[in-house]
Amino acid sequence: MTFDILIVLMFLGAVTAYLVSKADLKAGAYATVLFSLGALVLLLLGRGEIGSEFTILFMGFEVTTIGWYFSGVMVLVYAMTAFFNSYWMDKMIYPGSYNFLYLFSLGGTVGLFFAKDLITLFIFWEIVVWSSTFIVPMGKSRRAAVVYYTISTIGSMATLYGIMLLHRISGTLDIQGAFAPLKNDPVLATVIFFIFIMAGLTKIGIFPFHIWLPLAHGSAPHTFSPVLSGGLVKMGAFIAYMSVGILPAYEAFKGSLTVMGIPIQIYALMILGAVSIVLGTLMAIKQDDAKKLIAYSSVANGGYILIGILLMDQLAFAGSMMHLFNHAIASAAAFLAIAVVAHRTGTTKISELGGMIHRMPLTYLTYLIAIISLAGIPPMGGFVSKWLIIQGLADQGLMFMALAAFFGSIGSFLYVFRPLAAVFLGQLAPRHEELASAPLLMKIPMTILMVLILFFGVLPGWILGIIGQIQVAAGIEPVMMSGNSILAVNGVLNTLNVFMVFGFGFLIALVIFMLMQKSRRVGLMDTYTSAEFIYTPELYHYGSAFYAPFERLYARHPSVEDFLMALAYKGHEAGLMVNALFFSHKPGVTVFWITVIVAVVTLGGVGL
Amino acid sequence: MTTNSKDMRKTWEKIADYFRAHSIWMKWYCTGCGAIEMPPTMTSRFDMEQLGMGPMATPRQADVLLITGYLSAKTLRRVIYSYEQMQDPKYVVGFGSCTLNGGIYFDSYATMTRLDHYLPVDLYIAGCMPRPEAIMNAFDTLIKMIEKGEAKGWRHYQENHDWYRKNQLHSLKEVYVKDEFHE
Amino acid sequence: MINPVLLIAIPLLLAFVSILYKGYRNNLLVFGALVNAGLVLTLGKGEYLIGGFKPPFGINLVLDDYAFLGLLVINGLFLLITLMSLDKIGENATVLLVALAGLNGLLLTGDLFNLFVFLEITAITAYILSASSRQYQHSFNYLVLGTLGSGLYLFGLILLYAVFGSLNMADLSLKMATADTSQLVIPSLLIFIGLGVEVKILPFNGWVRGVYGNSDSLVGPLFSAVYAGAMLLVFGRIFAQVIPLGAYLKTLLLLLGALTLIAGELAALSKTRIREILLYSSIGQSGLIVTLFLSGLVFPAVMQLFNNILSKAVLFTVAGQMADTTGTDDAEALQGAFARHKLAGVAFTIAGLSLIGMPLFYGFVSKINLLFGVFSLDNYWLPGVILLGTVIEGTYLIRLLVKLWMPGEEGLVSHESHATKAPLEIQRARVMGIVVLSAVLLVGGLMPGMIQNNLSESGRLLDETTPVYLFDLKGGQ
Amino acid sequence: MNSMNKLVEELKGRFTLLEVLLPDQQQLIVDIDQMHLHALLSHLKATGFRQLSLLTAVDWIEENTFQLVYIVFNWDTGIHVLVRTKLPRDKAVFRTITGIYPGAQYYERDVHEFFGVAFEGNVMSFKPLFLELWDELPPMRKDFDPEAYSREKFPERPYVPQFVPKVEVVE
Amino acid sequence: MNLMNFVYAFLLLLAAFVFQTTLTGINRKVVARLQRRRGPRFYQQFIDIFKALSKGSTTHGWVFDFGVVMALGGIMATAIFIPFGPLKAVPAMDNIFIIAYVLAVGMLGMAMSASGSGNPWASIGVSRALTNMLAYDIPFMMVVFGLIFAFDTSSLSGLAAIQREGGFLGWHVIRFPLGGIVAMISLQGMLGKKPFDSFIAPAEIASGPMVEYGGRHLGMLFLLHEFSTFIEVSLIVHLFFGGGATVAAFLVKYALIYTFLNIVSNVLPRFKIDQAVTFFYKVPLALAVVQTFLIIVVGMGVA
Repeated sequence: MTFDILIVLMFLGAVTAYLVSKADLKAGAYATVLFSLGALVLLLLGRGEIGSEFTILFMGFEVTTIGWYFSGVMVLVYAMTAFFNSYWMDKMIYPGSYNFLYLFSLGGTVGLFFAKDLITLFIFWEIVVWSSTFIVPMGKSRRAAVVYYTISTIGSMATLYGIMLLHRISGTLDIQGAFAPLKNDPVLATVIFFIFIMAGLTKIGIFPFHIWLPLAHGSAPHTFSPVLSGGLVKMGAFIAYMSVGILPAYEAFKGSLTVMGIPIQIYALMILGAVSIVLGTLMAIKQDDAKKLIAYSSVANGGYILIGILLMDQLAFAGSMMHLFNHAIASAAAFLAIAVVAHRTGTTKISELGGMIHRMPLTYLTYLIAIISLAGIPPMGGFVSKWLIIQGLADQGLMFMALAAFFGSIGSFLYVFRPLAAVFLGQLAPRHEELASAPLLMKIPMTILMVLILFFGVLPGWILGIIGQIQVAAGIEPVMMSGNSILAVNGVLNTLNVFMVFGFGFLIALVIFMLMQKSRRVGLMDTYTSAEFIYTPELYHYGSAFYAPFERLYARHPSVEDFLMALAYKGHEAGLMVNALFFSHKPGVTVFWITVIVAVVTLGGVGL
Repeated sequence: MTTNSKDMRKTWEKIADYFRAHSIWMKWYCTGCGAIEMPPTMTSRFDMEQLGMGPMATPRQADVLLITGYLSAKTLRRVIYSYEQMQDPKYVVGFGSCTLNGGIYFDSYATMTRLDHYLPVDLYIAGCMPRPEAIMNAFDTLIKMIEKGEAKGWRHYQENHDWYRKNQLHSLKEVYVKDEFHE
Repeated sequence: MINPVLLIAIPLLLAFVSILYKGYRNNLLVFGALVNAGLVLTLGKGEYLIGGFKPPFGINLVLDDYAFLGLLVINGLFLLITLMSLDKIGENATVLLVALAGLNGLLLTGDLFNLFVFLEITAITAYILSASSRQYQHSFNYLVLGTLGSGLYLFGLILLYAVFGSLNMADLSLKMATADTSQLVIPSLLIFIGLGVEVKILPFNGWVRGVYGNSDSLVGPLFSAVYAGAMLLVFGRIFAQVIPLGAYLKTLLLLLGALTLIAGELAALSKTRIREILLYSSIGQSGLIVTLFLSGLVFPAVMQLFNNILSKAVLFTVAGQMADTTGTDDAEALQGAFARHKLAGVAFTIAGLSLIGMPLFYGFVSKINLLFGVFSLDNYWLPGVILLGTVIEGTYLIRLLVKLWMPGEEGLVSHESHATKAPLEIQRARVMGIVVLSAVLLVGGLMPGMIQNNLSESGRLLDETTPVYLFDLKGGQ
Repeated sequence: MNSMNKLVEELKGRFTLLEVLLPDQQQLIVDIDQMHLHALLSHLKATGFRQLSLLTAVDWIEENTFQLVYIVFNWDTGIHVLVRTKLPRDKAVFRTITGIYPGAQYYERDVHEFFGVAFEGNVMSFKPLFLELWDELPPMRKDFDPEAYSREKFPERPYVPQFVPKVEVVE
Repeated sequence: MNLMNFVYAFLLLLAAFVFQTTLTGINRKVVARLQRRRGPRFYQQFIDIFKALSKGSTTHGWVFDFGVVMALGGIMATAIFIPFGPLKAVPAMDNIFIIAYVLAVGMLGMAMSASGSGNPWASIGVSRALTNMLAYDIPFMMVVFGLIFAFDTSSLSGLAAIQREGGFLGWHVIRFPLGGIVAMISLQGMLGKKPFDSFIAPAEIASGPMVEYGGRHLGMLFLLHEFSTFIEVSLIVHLFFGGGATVAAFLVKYALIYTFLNIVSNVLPRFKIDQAVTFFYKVPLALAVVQTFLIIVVGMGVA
């Protein structure tokens, strides 16, 4: 019962937020906070009603565990980011409609995960697409919104074609029922598999369709990028799950050629996932804008999630499901930290910032814990999910996927560290001397996210329990947990032990540190400069071209972006050609074409 | 160098001094012609590493500052800046007659004539430039001094810092200068 | 029962009266439109004879669900558009009245030759109205092509009459069903070309760019919504009910329609002037509707038609108004125009999104319906083309909407100060008009069942066998 | 040797040279009045003396003059020409030659710092080059006594005999 | 994880520290003898560490201190996971991936505090260290991945036990020679030994990340270096040289490998960082991929 209230509440919330912000903008922003928190509470309360069905207007819904999990992640990200809206009210051109669209897209995402039939799924999918399309341009670039919309609509139209084809074959639109008959028809299953997953690929930002991610996340309003990268990317994962979990991919492709034990169709997509990991990492290392950097890291992590979901086995699937959650809160926390920096200094360019830790220590801590989880370093959550994915890969012996996974995880140390060193540490420029730290309302979500990342890093039991239920529902054996250690085929991970041992080590180091004399506090400029006297902190901060020697190695890399832009321009030229051929202002041209048509029909029509 | 007979150091200090004596890292600031004497003392014939000594890249990590030659005003400013960047129990060893009394440049308008006027020098090595044997002997003496706790130049610098500072300003007008190349 | 011929007679009568009393022209026009709109609601279905002659010889008016639906929308739109742009009418009131008569005639007539007469009447009023934009070269171009088209239509008509001896649609459809299709190739092709010109099928729509491109806020919506709607409905009646097409000719015409769709969308992609984008979009949409009629999916075609003309009415009104007041309709120059006209902007956005087929709007319901229909015919390439068309259409419309809403160069956060300084103002009446239209679209999208139910008996359009997807959306039918 | 003679003849023809010396095979010393110096230097540059090897000054305190010495070198013929001119010592002002030899900028700065000769037209020449915070007389002038400066600025170590270690003589 | 484990852990740390530091001292003597000079006393390394710890030091803020403590804590935690020959301080926690990633905690801690010192040389050093890690870690992980797939266990002691069954011939360095070579080269990179130590180049960037550490911080970093050497070398010993049936056997193998590597590193010049990356992505990566391919697809050497 609570879930239809939830969805309706969201859309009503959107309208009320709009009306309230008519009166006072700040109040409107706080309304978004209230409604998203309300949604979170409703979701947690409705935990027991998994399996119930309900309908709104003309759309049918069904609450499944995976739907509940996905919408839980989504609403959490929305709720945490909503706290930041009130600070951007004066910086946006249409703040009232921003609040409206914010809650509107939240309603869309939640509805999507509970859809019972494919048309409802598609309706809510499109709602999210067009509502987020109108938020992105409120940021720095209009082109980003158009590219974002084009690629999303390519994906969703392909999926719509898939839905219609499914309906034509199986006669029903119900999600569970529609995919059933594909089991014994591999050729058709392959076609539908590739068409239906398109929307997922475009939303996760897998290799050929990733170009919108840096554009949209990089230039969206600072308070919407966390939602874009933390939340909306997960919708794609839901579609990817549907096209592998609900569509019986593994049974349908039993007959087809297998590579390393994986059907060729699924392996092809896994290669795309691997390529997007490598590409995302390499491009992220290069970026100078912190937000673009984290956007590319979302591409890389999207690759992890896709590979995990496609494997549909005990470990990698559980790993990707948990990585979904970890990446959502970690990249949301990272984006929020960057948003605080942008709120205070007005820029997110890494080379223009430095020494932020001295002005906003809590933001620094949030960013530190977020990137530890993003990079998959214990004791944070990211480590558990990456460990599971790698164990899954090792179990099946997929070496090339493993190569990309290793490159991605080690590479992530590089690109997560770049903003840490160049934005938060290093020299503080005089112009940033008197910056205030993060306002109170921003501190709340950051602390909550920090606690969550740390908690689920040390005690992932609760999350893995839910994921186990999802796996049982999807028909694969769930990931085993005994006490607090996760049992994988070839290894055991006890996150509590890891944390305790890490604490023990930290304790010994602290004792060693405390034993010695107190050390003398020295200013940041008093460092070894081979005895030269330097007085300008800005020049003395190493922020730009952080990995120059490494970037030089792949400076001239082929970019799919130019290829797709060229393709778009070809469309533009085709339009001009059509214009020239048929729409000249001389009637003679039209007469000429009439004679051609008549000739074609009469001569050709003889045989009719 | 006054040697006080009774030993006021605590036992812990004694142990620490034993370690400090047998592992001295040097910041060899090649200020003058003496620097060329350092390689022979490090390489196979004399090998100062057997005394536990080795070169270190930055003053932060170093214990002993070797002034290996004449000091012009500009160089002295940098030497003082480096000296202050070194960590406590630090020692200074002056090589050659230029650090003692200005050597052959005693009458130059730019060269210092008495190093310990500006920095607390624990040990001077006479010679224009001392050969590796003399340097090894000096290091041996330095080790014995540290062991006995006599190398307290750094404490002397801390206690009458203003005296040293007055002398430095008298000769150099300013220690921390701004030069056009770093604006 | 009131005879529907009044729908044609009253406007003609008022037209002549308005010539006599020049002062009251506009009031007469409004009165005529009001009467027509009111009259349509009271009509009963059935067949009406004119002058007492039996059908095969005399002319009869057929008022079935299809015609009723058409009349309702066309008259409603005509009334709304005239009310919106009263200040732009000038001395065209009489012409508009005649046009109203012609349009109603087109939808009602059951006789092909009578259809030709009304076609000529409407075409003439169109030529006169297109001249109001002072671009006489385009009007001349439109005149030449229009007459050529109706000439070919007449020629096709003559061939039919020579072969079957009758011009009554119902009678002809019975005879044609049994006739040898090879005989029908030439006449059906000629009729297709004749109507193709008016219905803006690709090779025959050379005139569209000039006429639509320079229309003001009265002529624009009138042409793109009312005229286009009527012509498409006539096309639908002939090619879905009357003329059975041979397999070869049908695929060729389908290809032509699909080509129109893709060409229209691509051309729109390459344009920056708002009205040019919209005119190519309407070409693309009419290509889509023609293919649906040709493949026999009448009900989805009609739904898509209404979606198209309702949104085009809104879009062209706003575009025309922009061009009239600011002198330019280039999207770049008008960036951020909606910053100060939020209500008009919202209506424009709703119309645009409905045109693309976004959920919560009527366009979505019609898109899903037509896709179901096309898939039911086991035709797998056409939906591909349609969806590709939707993608392209979505791109350029979103690009236009984003440009008009959020001003500012790349790399700068968009702000009101970057908005265009052009003196754009949209009158109260127009804003009310487009808000009503967009409300219809929004309601149609939210409650598709409601529209379906009261039109349900019209769902059995033209009593032909193709299953109509009433698509009550309750989890699929 | 003939190229040297040709050069000397040519220079004599063009300019009124105060003195011409041939101290070595490939070297030529030319004295000229300060007014014609620039003309001579630009002529030499045009005829292949591309490099200005040195610009320095000599302090003739008795004659109360500064003598500026320009050494230019011709890479093709390998000939050094040493152009000298005299300046009054008390108001030592001269025009810069950076127009002819851009490289002279730092030489002029050096000469200004150590001798006090001002070079108009080369704004850089008034900035300090080597000596930091120097506010005494330019040190290279003969009327500056470095030893006195050193004794005043840098305190001496008093010479105390006991500093000499007693050496026991061992039979 | 009861109290006894913590006591074992502390003893393991102590043993590792003492053993590794003496070994370093001996190696400094070996290197000296290579250069035909006497070289320091074998316990010189102890003296150096305790001297550094006894000195005072300067700090640049709380992140500078916190980073060093976190780094040393992380590295000590990793060392606790490593089985000391047959003895394991913490049961069932010697999973290779856990060790690889907990090692990263130490690296991140040091990198964070180095950048926190404000000295650009430290940041340059750190960026080189991370690039270096990206270079040497990928081939190593590939080979390890092959081993895990082959023997279905990713625990060090498990793999060591499997090798010991076949006696000397059972060692992975014999059964998977290519993997052994790659591991040795990657170990060279891990330890930051001569060819791949561009990130602590004394002359070029004033010893990179270590530029601002003096006295106590420097002492802790020396400890960190000792422990990380212990971790990395014992990782290779367990994976490729059959671990240790007894502690003595383990320590002997460990000493031999470490000294061999030290000798090799002393005759090699120093790579520029992009040369190191291109080197690692040419030969070792190719070898690793071939080796893994052989293991997984062909199954050679696994039987």
